[in-house]
Amino acid sequence: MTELIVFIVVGGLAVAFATLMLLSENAVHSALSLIVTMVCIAVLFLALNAPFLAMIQITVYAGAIMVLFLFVIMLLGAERLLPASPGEGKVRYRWFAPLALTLAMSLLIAAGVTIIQGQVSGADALGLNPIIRAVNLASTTQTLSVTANGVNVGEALASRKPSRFIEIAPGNYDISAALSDGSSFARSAALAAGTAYTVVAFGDGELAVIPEDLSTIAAERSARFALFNGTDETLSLVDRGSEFVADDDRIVIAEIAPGALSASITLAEGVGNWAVVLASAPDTVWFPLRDYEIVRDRSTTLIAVRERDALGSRRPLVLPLESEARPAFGSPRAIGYSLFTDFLLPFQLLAVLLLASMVGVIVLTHRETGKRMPTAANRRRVSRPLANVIAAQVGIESASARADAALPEPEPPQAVGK
Amino acid sequence: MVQTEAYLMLSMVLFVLGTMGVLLRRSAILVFMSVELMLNATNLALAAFARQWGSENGHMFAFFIITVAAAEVAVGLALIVAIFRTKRSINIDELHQLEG
Amino acid sequence: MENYAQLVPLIILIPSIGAFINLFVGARLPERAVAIIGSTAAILSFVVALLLYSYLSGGGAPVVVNPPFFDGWIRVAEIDISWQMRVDTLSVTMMMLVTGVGSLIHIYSAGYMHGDPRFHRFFAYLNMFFAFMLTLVAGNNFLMMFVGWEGVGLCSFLLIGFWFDKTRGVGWRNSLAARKAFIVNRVGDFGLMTAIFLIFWTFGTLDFYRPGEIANVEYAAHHASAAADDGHAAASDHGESASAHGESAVGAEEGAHGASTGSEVVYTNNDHIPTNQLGVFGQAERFLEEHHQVDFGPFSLPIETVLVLITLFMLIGAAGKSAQIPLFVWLPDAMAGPTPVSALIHAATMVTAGVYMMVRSNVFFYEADLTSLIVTLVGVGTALVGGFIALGQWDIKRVLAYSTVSQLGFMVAAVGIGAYSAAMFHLVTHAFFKALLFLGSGSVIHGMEHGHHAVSHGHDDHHDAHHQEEFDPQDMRNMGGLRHKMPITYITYLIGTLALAGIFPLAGFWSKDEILADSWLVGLFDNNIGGYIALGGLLLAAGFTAFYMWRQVTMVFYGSPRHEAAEHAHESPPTMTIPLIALAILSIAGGFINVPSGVLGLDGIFGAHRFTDWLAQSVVHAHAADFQALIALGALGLAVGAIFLASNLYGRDRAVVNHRDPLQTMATTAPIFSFANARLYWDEIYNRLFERPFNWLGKFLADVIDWRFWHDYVHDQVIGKGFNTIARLLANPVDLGLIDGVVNGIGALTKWVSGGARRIQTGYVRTYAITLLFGVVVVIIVLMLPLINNGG
Amino acid sequence: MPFELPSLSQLNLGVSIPAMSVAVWACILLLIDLWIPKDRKERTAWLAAGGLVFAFVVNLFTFNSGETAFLGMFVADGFTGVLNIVILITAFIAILMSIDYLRRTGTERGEYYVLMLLSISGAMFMAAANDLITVFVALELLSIPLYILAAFRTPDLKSEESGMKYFILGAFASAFLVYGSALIYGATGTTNLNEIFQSVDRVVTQGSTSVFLLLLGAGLVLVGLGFKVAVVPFHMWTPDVYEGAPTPVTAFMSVAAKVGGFGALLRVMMVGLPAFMLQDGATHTAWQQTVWLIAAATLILGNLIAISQTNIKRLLAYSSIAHAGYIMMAVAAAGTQGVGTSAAQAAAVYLLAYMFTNIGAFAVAQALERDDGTGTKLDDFVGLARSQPLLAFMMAVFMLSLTGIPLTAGFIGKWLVFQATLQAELVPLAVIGVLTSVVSAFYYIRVVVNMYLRDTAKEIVLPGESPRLNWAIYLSFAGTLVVGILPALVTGLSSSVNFTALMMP
Repeated sequence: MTELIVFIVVGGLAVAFATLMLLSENAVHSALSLIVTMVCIAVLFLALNAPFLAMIQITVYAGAIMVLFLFVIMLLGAERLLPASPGEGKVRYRWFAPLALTLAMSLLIAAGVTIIQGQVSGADALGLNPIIRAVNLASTTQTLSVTANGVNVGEALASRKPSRFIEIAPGNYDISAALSDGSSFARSAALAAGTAYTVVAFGDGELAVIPEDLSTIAAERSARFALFNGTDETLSLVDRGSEFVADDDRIVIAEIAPGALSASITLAEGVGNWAVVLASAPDTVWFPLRDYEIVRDRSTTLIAVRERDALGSRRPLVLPLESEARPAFGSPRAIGYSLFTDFLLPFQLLAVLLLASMVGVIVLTHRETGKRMPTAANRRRVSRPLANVIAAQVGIESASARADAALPEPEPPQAVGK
Repeated sequence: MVQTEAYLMLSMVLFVLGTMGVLLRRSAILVFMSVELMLNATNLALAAFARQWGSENGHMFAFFIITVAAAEVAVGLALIVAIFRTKRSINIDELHQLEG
Repeated sequence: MENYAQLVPLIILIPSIGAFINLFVGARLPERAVAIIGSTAAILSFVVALLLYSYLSGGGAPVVVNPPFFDGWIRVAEIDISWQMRVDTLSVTMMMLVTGVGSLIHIYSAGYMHGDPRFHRFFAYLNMFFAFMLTLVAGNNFLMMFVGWEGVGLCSFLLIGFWFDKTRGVGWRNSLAARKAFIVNRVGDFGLMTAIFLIFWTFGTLDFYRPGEIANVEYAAHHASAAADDGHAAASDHGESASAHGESAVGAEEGAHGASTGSEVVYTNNDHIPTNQLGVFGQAERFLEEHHQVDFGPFSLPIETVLVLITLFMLIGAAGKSAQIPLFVWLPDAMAGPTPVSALIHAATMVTAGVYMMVRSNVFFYEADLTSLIVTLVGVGTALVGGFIALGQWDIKRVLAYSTVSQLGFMVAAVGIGAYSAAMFHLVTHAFFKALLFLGSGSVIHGMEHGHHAVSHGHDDHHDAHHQEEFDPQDMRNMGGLRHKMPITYITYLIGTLALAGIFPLAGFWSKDEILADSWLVGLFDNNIGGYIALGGLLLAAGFTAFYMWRQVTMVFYGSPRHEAAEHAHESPPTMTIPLIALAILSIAGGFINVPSGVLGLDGIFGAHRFTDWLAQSVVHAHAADFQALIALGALGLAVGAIFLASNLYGRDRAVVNHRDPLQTMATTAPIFSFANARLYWDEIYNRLFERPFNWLGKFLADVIDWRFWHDYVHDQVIGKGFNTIARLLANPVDLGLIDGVVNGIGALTKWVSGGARRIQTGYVRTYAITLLFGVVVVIIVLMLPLINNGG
Repeated sequence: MPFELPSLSQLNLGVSIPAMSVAVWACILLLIDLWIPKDRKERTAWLAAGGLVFAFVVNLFTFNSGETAFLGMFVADGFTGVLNIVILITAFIAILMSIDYLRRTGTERGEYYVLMLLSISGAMFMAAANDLITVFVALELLSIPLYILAAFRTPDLKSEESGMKYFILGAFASAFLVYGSALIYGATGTTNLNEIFQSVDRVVTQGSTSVFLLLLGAGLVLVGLGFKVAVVPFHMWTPDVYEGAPTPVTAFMSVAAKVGGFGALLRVMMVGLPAFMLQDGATHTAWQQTVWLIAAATLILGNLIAISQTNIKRLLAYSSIAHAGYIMMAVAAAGTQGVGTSAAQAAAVYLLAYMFTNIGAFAVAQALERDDGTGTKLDDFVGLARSQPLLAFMMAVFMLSLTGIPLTAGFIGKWLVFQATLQAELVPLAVIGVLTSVVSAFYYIRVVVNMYLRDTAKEIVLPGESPRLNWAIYLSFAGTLVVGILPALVTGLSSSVNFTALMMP
């Protein structure tokens, strides 16, 4: 309801000031009206969950660009289009304005009908493709290669180093992994749209496909955690307090069965003194996580496995797999991420384009001295003839014959190419 | 939530107002401002679509349009200044040496 | 039977080199060197043509030659068009004709163009013409033919306007004539191009015949059995060369039908080749057997209908190039070019390209009955109209030009009735005597100009200026009595005239007679109405021919000189007279190459139907007509009668009276004559018919008007405008006097529209912006229309 | 997706070097130019040309790799490769033309070449862009330097007017382009052409109402790109801008803008919207009819108005409109299922042929143009054959090539385009094409008539020694003839034209 009121009021203002811009005789008034329209649009951006756009709309558009306009208007003294010499500069077509209005109206009607017919608001949000990565917890000495339906997910992965996420189409996959010594793992998994997956190879030929929640973290200054249990015992995550003693144990994630993934929890940023313990022996530290830094807007999956070391013996390991949670929709951070990934090319082109326009401004306005000066014929439509200005300064009657005589007689416009 | 169509209609109205400005105003500066209005209207449509689809490409597009508009305005105003120096007028109807 | 066939690329290369040398360094060479380079190039190509002839006449098989460097000319996706040349009897006939007559004309030009400031360029253009004309006839596909077709059009354009710098507006008229020719030819080209597209669509190729394919299966089978009969004799006679031929030409050759060597498999038909590997003609025959349907996407047509369409569009092309109704208007104007050009391009070679194309496509035409009838009508109509107009012309070259139009009508009519070899035969003989006549007229004009020159020098400054203004060296009314001044020209011209008139036993008699006999037989045995129409119309046209030619001879050579220039005329130099003599000999003897059987025992000396048999190798439907004594005698009698009539009318200087024709002074014939003299008002009709259609009713027969009216109506429908719009729009350019003939009429109309459209370009940005917005609205509406229709 | 800076191997920059190097070299050249003295600006020109040669050579190596760069934003397929060749040759010849011209007219500045390089990098990116946003930004990168170059002869009012008109209309048209792109985005939810293709498929098979937005969007994109390539009714700027702009700029933009525009148009239509039918299973796309109409209107109007022109630059402007119509025929043909690739090949060959011929014709016009901009009337060609036989001969060949006479480049292009149109079952359009090319003979042949067949005692004196301009003419002349006589070279090249992401069923 609030949005509707905002929409009606602000939208109405935008249209009203746009019309004012269209009708105003004075260019400065037009520019100011346009600024109001732009600010209105910025407000609408906010209503549309586009804070970043609202921000640059105000700064770049309403600010920088419009200042440039105003500056040029004032520089040229072009607030009003002065009536040029009789006959010049007026389109003599009486049909012009009516035709323009008719065409504009037909455009509005045709496009309006189309938009209403189009009914885009019935459409669903697009499902993003699933993304997938792999990590090798099976062996500290061997490297791991993982494929999903033949698509290479990670190749020659060293121990504990997760691969990059890759994008993949949703669907059922046969995921297989192979260690460099030849032993192989396999399982099948259904990958759903919009989810991130981590393939973990651990134990003796075990392969887990763990879904990770990377959606935007609603709470501020918080991080998200989940625990995956890759051992054959039930595990819990406990907070052992600043002293790291068992006394003030506080269970954070309780009793995760072997092979299960806990529900995710949200924690405020700060430092955690945690330990993973066996549910059967909560006072014994199975794996310590001391001074663990909780970074906001991160989504972390703790993976608990028994890792085989170089000697072949198994020892406990909890590997935190940290990923950036998806930034809030339309936030500057989200835009920034896009700019440096998918839209790198247009971004670079934009830089080159701005350079081109700078060169252009220099070329067009910089005149080398000694070049041709404006001819007498071209000087005749100075908005306020210099002679008048001087005359006013020195106190001579500005419309006097002498002041006019100082200016050359305007020549009739040359008809060229008739 | 206000429907996307409503935003689109608003953007279309602004776009057409901009079009009319290009057609009806004789001052080159106002013609440029009208073009800016058209681009703004486009941005509004893009933001509405972006919310509809939950995809940020629309925001990206709008960002690029705003920046490109800045570049365009710089060149356009430079052209106006150059012509004003030669011709002492920014009335685009006075530019018709080339015809036929 | 050496394997000379591989030499065929040279026949294009040599004149190209000649053209390049003359074009780029000719300006710095003396005239004599330029003439020698140009003529040598021409003669060398003639030699190549002779070698090709010797190859074929020695029993060589038709060959498809891939010239080096040009392999796979256009090759995109499914399109594969090679730059291939075809050596077969039809193409070699044309090559010999073009290079032979062309060489003589080159030699002649050396004398005729003597002293012209652009002498070198003239020879460069002539050689360029050679190269394109030979491309046209030597190509093995329609696209190469089209390349040559366009190229000769271009050369023709350049040569018609060659004297653009003549004073007193003549030069400008020459350029206009050139432009008219170019643009009318483009209209024809449109037809040809459409035909080519259709062919490509239907058959997926443009090749005439593929390597290994036999053009005329019956002929091949016949010769194979004949060769088997005296096989060993032939093999021992030509033992060495035959084996050489067998080794070097395998693969590039069509199935050999002569003595075979070694293990080579001899095919006597094409049954072993899959349909899509055949050339267009082979495929067409297969398709006809299968009653194939050609798929055009939304609809499909039976192959017979498609062939009719293809041939109709070909006819448009041929009508443009070979000056048939209604596109013949450019040819008489084209006589503005130098006379050797008129002889070579506009009489002997280029204008026959249309006939060549139709004969080459005889398989198509043979199967398209409807088109054949239309072709016959067009040909007969053109023969009659051309002949009729020629009756009333004063300009010596204009008479010949309309005569050419008329004779081309004969050839086209022959194609229409299916007498393909007769058409080629007439094409060959006509080239001889029409080139002769044009060159003769050039010699006369040359003589008159020199005579005039002598006169003005003799009388110096008395009435010099007066002469400069009035004198026209091409006007027959200024001539007379030249037979004593220019004896060689006179005798050769007389021979040419008699040959053209069809007097026994000169060349024209035989070729014309074969067409007439064929049309009679077609009418009689095939119950084809076209045959009777052709017979009647062509007989009348033959009468016209004899009449106007004798009128011309009488006015030019007999009687007494009617102008000082004619008194002082003298014979032309030997470079000009020698080609005349050579062509005169050809005009006498040319007919004997195809003597029918059983005529005065001549076939015993020359062999019966030699030319037809020779062509049969490449022209599937070539056939020889038996001699029809009745028709031959009738035609001969008609010709002799017309000559007598003409000599009675024009003899003893009766043409002189006040520069008026005796026919003009007689009340009964005056309207007819003025009708002919005004060239049937053909050019004017395009303009004025719409202005005051009823003024014409009183003057001319109603059916003629009616016919023309419909003709023009249809014509303008083709252009895509409604009758009324055209009438209104044409009125304006006509008043401005901008146009001459329908071509320029369309030009002015287009200009008028164009000028109107130009006014939209006001120079005001905002009007441009509004146009853009208009476009936006139109685009949106057009895009939305189907949806609106769907949604109801 | 979590944020990770893409690795270099993911970006796969190698295949984008031809276009990228031109843009980067332009930026470097801008700095180098500061140290080049004012009267030695020819060095800047040669440096710029050197950059082009480098890009050309690299392009030959990366040609038709079929790979993508910038995470799918940039496609280096055969289509990109062939268009890059056309664009780079254009720019090279245009630079040759410019050196003498700028010196003659006293507008010699290093920025000129920088702007030209920037503009062609825009054209190259446009042909390779695989995303509507990139198309838009690259289009602006192509256009903005062109606006400036058109006004480069400042303070000459004609040149400034030409730049101003181009700018106003160009900005107006690109507003329509972005609105159209926005609507396509709105209908499909993405700006990536491949994803648009998939989404369109969904829209069409489900019979969704989004088809309305998609149609409107496609129409407006057509308007914006149609303006760039100057098709009727978005052509009005062309003659004025061509006449007013400095001649080498005119020559350059008459080709570069068209190549970029048609490159983007073909890619958007062929990669994004090839399966955009109104009914599932139809064989003709929804946009075909509109393109058809635009092509027909362009052919008719362009050729008709050209007849009444008296200025060679305006005549060539209208002729370039007409030629845009022929290429538009190929675009229309691409709207029929299964014809897409051969239509794109025809368009590429046509662009190549048109490039040599048109730029050559402009170069000859420039050779005759005097320093004050006069000397471009058709009457100024009278008697050229006598005074300048070689120049006149080459001009005649250019004119014949523009008419489409065999053995010249123009014929090959026309032939392929007509062929594709027929293949696409657009017979009326092909007929209009053939008829209008007959009409075009009127005005092209008038130039030849003026040069060869009209007499004048006047001796034509060229306004200055211009060896580099001559080289430009020779180069285009050679190109015209080579393409015309040995089309196998070009058709072989064009047979590698394909769209990597082409998903036509």
